[in-house]
Amino acid sequence: MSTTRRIENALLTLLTLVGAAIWFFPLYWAGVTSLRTEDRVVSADAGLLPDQFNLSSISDALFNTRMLTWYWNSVGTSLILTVIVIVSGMMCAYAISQMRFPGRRLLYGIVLASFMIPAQALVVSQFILMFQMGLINTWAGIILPQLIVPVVIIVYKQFFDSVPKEMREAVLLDGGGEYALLFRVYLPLNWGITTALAIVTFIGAWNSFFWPFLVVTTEAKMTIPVGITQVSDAFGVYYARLMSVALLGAMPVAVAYLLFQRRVTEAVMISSGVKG
Amino acid sequence: MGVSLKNVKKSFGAVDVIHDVSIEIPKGDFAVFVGPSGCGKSTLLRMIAGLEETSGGRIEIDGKDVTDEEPADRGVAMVFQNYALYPHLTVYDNMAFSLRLAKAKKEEIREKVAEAARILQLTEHLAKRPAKLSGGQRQRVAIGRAIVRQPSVFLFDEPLSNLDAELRVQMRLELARLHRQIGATMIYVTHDQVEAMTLADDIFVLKDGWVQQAGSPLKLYDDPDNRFVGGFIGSPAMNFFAGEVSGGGGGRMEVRTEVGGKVFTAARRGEVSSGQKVTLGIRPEHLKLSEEGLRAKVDMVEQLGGVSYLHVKLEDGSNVVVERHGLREALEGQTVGLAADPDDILVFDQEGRRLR
Amino acid sequence: MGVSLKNVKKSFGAVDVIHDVSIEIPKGDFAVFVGPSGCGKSTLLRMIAGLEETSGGRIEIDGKDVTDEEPADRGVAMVFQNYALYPHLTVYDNMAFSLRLAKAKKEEIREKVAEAARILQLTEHLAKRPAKLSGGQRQRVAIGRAIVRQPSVFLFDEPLSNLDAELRVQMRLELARLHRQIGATMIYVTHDQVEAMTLADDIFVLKDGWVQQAGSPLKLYDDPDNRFVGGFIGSPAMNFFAGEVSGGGGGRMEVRTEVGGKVFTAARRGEVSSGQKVTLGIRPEHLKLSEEGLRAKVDMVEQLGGVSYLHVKLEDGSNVVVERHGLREALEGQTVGLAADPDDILVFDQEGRRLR
Amino acid sequence: QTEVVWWDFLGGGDGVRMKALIERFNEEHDDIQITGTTLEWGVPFYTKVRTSAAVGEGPDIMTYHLSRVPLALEEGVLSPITDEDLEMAGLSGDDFFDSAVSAASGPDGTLYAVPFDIHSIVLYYNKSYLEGTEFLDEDGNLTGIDSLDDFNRALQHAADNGSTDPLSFQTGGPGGVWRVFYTLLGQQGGEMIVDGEVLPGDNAEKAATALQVMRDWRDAGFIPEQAEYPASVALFTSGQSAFHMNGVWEVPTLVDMEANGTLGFEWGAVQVPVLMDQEATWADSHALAIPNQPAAPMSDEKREAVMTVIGWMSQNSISWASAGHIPAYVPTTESAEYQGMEPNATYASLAQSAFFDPRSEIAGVASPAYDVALNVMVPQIHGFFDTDEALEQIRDELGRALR
Amino acid sequence: MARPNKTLRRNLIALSLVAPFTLTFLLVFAWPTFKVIQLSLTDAPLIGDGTWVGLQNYRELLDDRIFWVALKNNGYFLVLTIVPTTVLALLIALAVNRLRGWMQPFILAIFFLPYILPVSVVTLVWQWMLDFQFGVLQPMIEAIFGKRTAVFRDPTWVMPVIALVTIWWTNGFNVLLFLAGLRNIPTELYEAAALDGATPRQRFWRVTWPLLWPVTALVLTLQLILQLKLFDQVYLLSQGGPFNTSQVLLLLVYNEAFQQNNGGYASAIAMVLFVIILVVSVMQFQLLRIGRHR
Ligand SMILES: Nc1ncnc2c1ncn2[C@@H]1O[C@H](COP(=O)(O)OP(=O)(O)OP(=O)(O)O)[C@@H](O)[C@H]1O
Ligand SMILES: Nc1ncnc2c1ncn2[C@@H]1O[C@H](COP(=O)(O)OP(=O)(O)OP(=O)(O)O)[C@@H](O)[C@H]1O
Ligand SMILES: [Mg+2]
Ligand SMILES: [Mg+2]
Repeated sequence: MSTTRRIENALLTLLTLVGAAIWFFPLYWAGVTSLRTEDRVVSADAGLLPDQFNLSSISDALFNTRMLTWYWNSVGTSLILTVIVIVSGMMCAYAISQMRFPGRRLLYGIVLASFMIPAQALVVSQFILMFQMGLINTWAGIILPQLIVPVVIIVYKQFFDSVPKEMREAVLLDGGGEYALLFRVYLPLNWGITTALAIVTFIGAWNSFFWPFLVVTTEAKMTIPVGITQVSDAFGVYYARLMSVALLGAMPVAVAYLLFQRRVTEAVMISSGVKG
Repeated sequence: MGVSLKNVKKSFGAVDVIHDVSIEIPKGDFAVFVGPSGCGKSTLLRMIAGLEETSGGRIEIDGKDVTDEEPADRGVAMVFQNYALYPHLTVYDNMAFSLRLAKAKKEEIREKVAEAARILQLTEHLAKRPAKLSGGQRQRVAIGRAIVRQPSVFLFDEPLSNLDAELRVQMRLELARLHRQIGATMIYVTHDQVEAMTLADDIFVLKDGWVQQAGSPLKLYDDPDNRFVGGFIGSPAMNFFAGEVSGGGGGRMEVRTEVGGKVFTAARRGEVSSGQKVTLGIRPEHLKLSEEGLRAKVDMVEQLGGVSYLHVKLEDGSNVVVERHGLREALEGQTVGLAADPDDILVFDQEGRRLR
Repeated sequence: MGVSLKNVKKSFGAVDVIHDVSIEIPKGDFAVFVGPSGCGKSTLLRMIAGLEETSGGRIEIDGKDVTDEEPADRGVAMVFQNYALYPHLTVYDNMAFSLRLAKAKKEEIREKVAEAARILQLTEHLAKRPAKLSGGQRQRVAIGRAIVRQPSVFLFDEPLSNLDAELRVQMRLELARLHRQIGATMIYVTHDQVEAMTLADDIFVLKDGWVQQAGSPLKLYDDPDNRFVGGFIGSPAMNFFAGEVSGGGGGRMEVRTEVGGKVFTAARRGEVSSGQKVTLGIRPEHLKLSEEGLRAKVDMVEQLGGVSYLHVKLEDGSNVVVERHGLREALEGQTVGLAADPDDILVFDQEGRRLR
Repeated sequence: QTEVVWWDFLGGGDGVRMKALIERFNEEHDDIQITGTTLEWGVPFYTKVRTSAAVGEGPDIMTYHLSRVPLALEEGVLSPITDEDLEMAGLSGDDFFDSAVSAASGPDGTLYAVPFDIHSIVLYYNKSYLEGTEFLDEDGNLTGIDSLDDFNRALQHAADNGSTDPLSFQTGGPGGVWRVFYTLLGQQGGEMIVDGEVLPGDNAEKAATALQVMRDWRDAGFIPEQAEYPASVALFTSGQSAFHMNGVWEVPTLVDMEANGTLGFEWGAVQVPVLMDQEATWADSHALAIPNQPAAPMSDEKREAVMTVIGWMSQNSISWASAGHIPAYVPTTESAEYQGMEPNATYASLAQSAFFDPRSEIAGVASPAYDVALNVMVPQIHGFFDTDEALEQIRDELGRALR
Repeated sequence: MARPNKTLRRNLIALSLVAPFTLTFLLVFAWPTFKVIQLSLTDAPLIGDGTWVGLQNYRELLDDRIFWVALKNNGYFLVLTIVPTTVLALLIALAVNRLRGWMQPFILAIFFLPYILPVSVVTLVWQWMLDFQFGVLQPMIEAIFGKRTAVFRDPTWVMPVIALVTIWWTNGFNVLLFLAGLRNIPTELYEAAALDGATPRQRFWRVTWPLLWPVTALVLTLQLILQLKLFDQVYLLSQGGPFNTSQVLLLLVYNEAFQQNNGGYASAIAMVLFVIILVVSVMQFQLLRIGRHR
């Protein structure tokens, strides 16, 4: 390699690093802020470097708000939602992919169509529906309208389609039925995609704001994303506390992401159909 | 008893894929279906397995009509081209799968799997996942999965075509040995005619959904019923020369080739009239180089060491292959003459039927 | 001049993949690198192409040192195993790609592509995208892309291994014809030794990053330098018998086999001492059945019609393959004797070196 | 034990006081427990209340601005409070300032909320900027601001002394702007709505004047640009502003900071001086109300508990006074303890000059008037609209909303 | 051959498999879709009954200045986000793709991290960074534009800044798609191009770019639909202000339904959004299908 190429390479890498630093700055700054005292935060001579390690804002955010309750709500609703979405999507995709029954094409058409229906445009009637079912301000009310995740079915179908048909025939010859096929072969065969879809669904559920924001009316039922905006102290100077709240709200998924980084990125790629 | 198909038919929509096939395969026989791609071999096999419904006719296995039975109830086991192993299960669990579904006892499962593993020399791999196995080992696991069910009929759909050449030869031998060992009826689909020749007790040559000829490998090789079978069986393929009957008598007939106008003398049993258009079939190993023979130019020589194939070109540019052994001279570009013994020349009529 | 490698070395990190390879390939030669998987064939080829940097040594093409040149400046073209066609371009544009980059004139591009397409019979497919082509056609496009650049060296990395058997045979012939037609230097990597035998002017047998032997195909077949080359070249593979020199003289030596204790007489040129451990190599076609020969039991006979392979087992269970022609008797289960002409027996010492 | 669900919008210093009150209540009562939720002040709070009450998921009791009662009546979100209810709470209508009671009642006299306090804005000042000037008397109290000119001089002086934003208030949000605007309007004797008409007659000019004053302040750099609420407070507490015009509810913040020693200056708070013609200060009341939830009617038992809470809160509103507010419960204001409370005493007189929002369904917190403050006045102050243009829009939009 | 029992059994099993999804779909998607259409033809409040007013709501929409402003703002936001985010994501993906070793996952994590944050965290952080008085970015704005700006209160700044925040938040997803696309390009193609004499620049424009085009199309259209559904960021950052310069359709739906209690009118606006997104989605579907069938 020639020296100019080497220098060019080094420059490009440097540029990338600078870009990444800029990209990371907001989170860095939130971190720095949350570790300062409130008066330090607004004082004119506070610099860009972390200069304090003050956990009071964080403990304040954690214990003087209902943060822990919101965590519980977020974890609960997201987990339940993920399990239902994955299991029902998998079953439906399996039937569409592997079985021949009347209405199969219509059903797949509906799935594809629902991919295009913006749930956000339905919030008014969904809210009324939840009211009529008495589910406002309940976990069920949070979960139910978010259960339609057609991409799960579409991706599962693609993967089931690509399982060689011999696999199915081998099981049929071995004496297995459809449920045995699905749960003993197709599911374990597609663990990778199952965890991928579960991760993506979970992140989506954890981060969803609009619907929970509408359907939850009390602090006790709020999820993290709703809670940290709805219950902010409008009166008073609490920047450090706000940033602590923000960081705490981001923490679980962010930590999970950093731990399972490769899985998460793969999951996103797979579920968007770019990588099979 | 074995397997018997009676007037079996299959159509996909408007397309007839299998036209009226009747076949008897005796118990314990190693039957091979060969034929060009798309001729319906797999379809026929899958109908026997119950994976495709029949459009007509009856299928009997060991004397029992199974035409409407579920695959699992027919007493057949199948080995697929791509193995279709359960990748998430160990070798042991792959083999035990069907027994577990049938709710067999733990003890029984263990015994049967151990026995199959012993036969197939898989004992030390039982705890591995298929992904950790070589191609040949995977193929053996697929066979093992069939063996544990103790089926009366084994079905193989091109089981070796995913293996590389060397392994294919080796597995071919193992399959032959296995058949000798367990003695079950086996039906084997392939389009590799070396496999067909070496494995079969009986070969069924299919074309476009019809059985062209059935019989032992050497019978098909030496005595094909028609031009298609003659050309299909044997590698390199039989050479064909178009010609016209120019005379004969005394169990002989003379045929003048269209290209080159040389007269070949062939053994004859049936009647042929002079002037009739026929095709001569001569295998590469039966073509001899002789001064007086049909003139042809050596285009290329493929030297494989022991055997050499001469690709020679006739006047009209058509290609003829001649097999030679121990050839060491450079013949490329030379003009040679082609000849053959009368008994080595097969004659086919214009429809491709063999004239005997 | 062609291509010459001088003490070329390559290591990936701490692993030496190519150890000191020096090779001369004359201009216009068809050179083939063969060897088992992982022996460094591709690496060597890619170093010639400039796709891998060398860790040591010099590479010259047509007398010019290209060791540090960019790939595009070496006058080489490469055909990849998976074709590496640009999927978004038509066949025409694929072939025109390099010319366009070189800012050739429209007219010139059209002519060159048309010529290449004619040679490769691709003319009617020029407007198609690669996805619409069959495997063989894609391979031809890949070759066409190389041809238009009129390189002085063509490099092929297992170009046929993605094709099915039939197509492979056909493409093999086409490649040989192409070489004759354009006469450029070609370097061809394969691990299929039939390809190597039939295509090569010179074969280079590699193992573990070393060149084992170089020479014409028949030279390697008839006169291997060592046991590895003897066993690697030829199919079915050479049979080996371990033994001990028991006597000799007058250009002969006698070797007593370990198994069966039978004495074989081999032609000898060099000196050997009595009692020395050696290995005899005899090709399947040179083994003859004779009453007095080494006793062995016919385990299985593979009947291919013209040729038959007898798999026979020696006392210790080891397998020996014998080739027979026109065999029609059933020999399975019989005990036979194996013998061979002295001139057909190769002798290797304990390190596998050929004793001549 | 009865659980009473309580919603409020009280953050900051007074939020702390309210939480303490609730805690004390819970300690003193074994049979009733309050579960409190604090939601975001303004539109989010009232939106949440409306929708959740409609679906029967609202609180049992909530804080409510009296200025918004007319709008609430139109929406039907408040449950009437009967005399029996008051009795349960141990209260009667006479215990409260009349003005507050009438603000909490419908046109027919039905009570819809129990007034809890009266609060207004005051002028906070930072003594360090005024030391040695005519604006501070010997005791260190603010003096000598009797006109807009005086005030502007004081602002200029502070600016010269390094105050970056001499007068801070929430210039980027509806609340702060509305309060200052309405105060300035009131000091000219102007009225927002007369006989169902928006700013009729010379009221329009007065409104224009009020708007122009704020615009001039902005142009002179006296008031911060687009300050959010917390920022407006922080500007003052961090010593960058000499003056701060905000509700009394920030008194505790300053008191606490001073006590902790984190406030770097001495401060004071006075009634907003007369800058125009007469005394007037925007004022509003917090009240306690019960949402009307047809989908989930309240049991008698629960209602009794709720009224108990209301009664207790009123009777203990002296603690609330420490949050800076003037309790609406007369007995509290008459107590000696309250009389001696600082700095409440310094602006106690404003009870007389309190200028409440017009009684109209387009006025009050999170009403169209507030929308206009945000969408018209804020841009006008910052120069995006001319004052005339802004006035036109105000009359236009509010007029439409009124119809 | 007819085997009624077998067929029936199979259909029942299939039914049991598709039932959970189908029933949920009918309940929370199909029925609300029907309801929202119906509602849009009434003057109902959010909760409670209304009377049938036919197309009255839609007629009012045509006269509603704010509706048109919102529609225009939705369009403006698309312009501000879609192409910039696509270009930026591609650049970042290219930069990340050429890193080796531990650097690659590390740098990728930094660019991807914002995507997994809840929107409210994102808005809190940016609100703080852009706070007029104390925001860490204000000195920079001052240095460049001469004065500090309350970006969420400024009609010219508000949409671009929301777009910026949105890009920061969602760009990681696009980076990932491009990265996957880049990794799907076989290295042999680059080697072939190198042998063909392509310079790095030519390699990008003649190999990478055309082969990445399907991914680019996917990113563009996914973004198009996603950004049409804009609500969260606007609601949390500017509430549609100042004076409606960041008002968008979904926010209008929310305001009308939940703040103004006009269920019917809100439904009419929702229907407009519904139709727009549907049309775009169908276009996308066709586009991607064509792309795939090439
Ligand atoms: N499910 C199906 N629907 C429609 N046509 C089919 C179906 N399965 C097979 N066919 C057609 O039936 C014919 C026979 O197919 P079959 O798979 O039996 O051929 P084959 O002899 O096994 O070929 P190959 O050697 O390529 O495996 C082919 O023309 C094929 O296209
Ligand atoms: N980029 C690389 N980094 C590290 N090791 C490599 C790399 N490329 C090849 N190798 C190693 O170098 C050795 C030779 O590889 P090479 O690809 O040349 O083998 P080959 O003879 O072409 O084999 P095959 O027949 O399987 O293609 C192998 O052991 C391989 O693992
Ligand atoms: Mg087949
Ligand atoms: Mg290789």
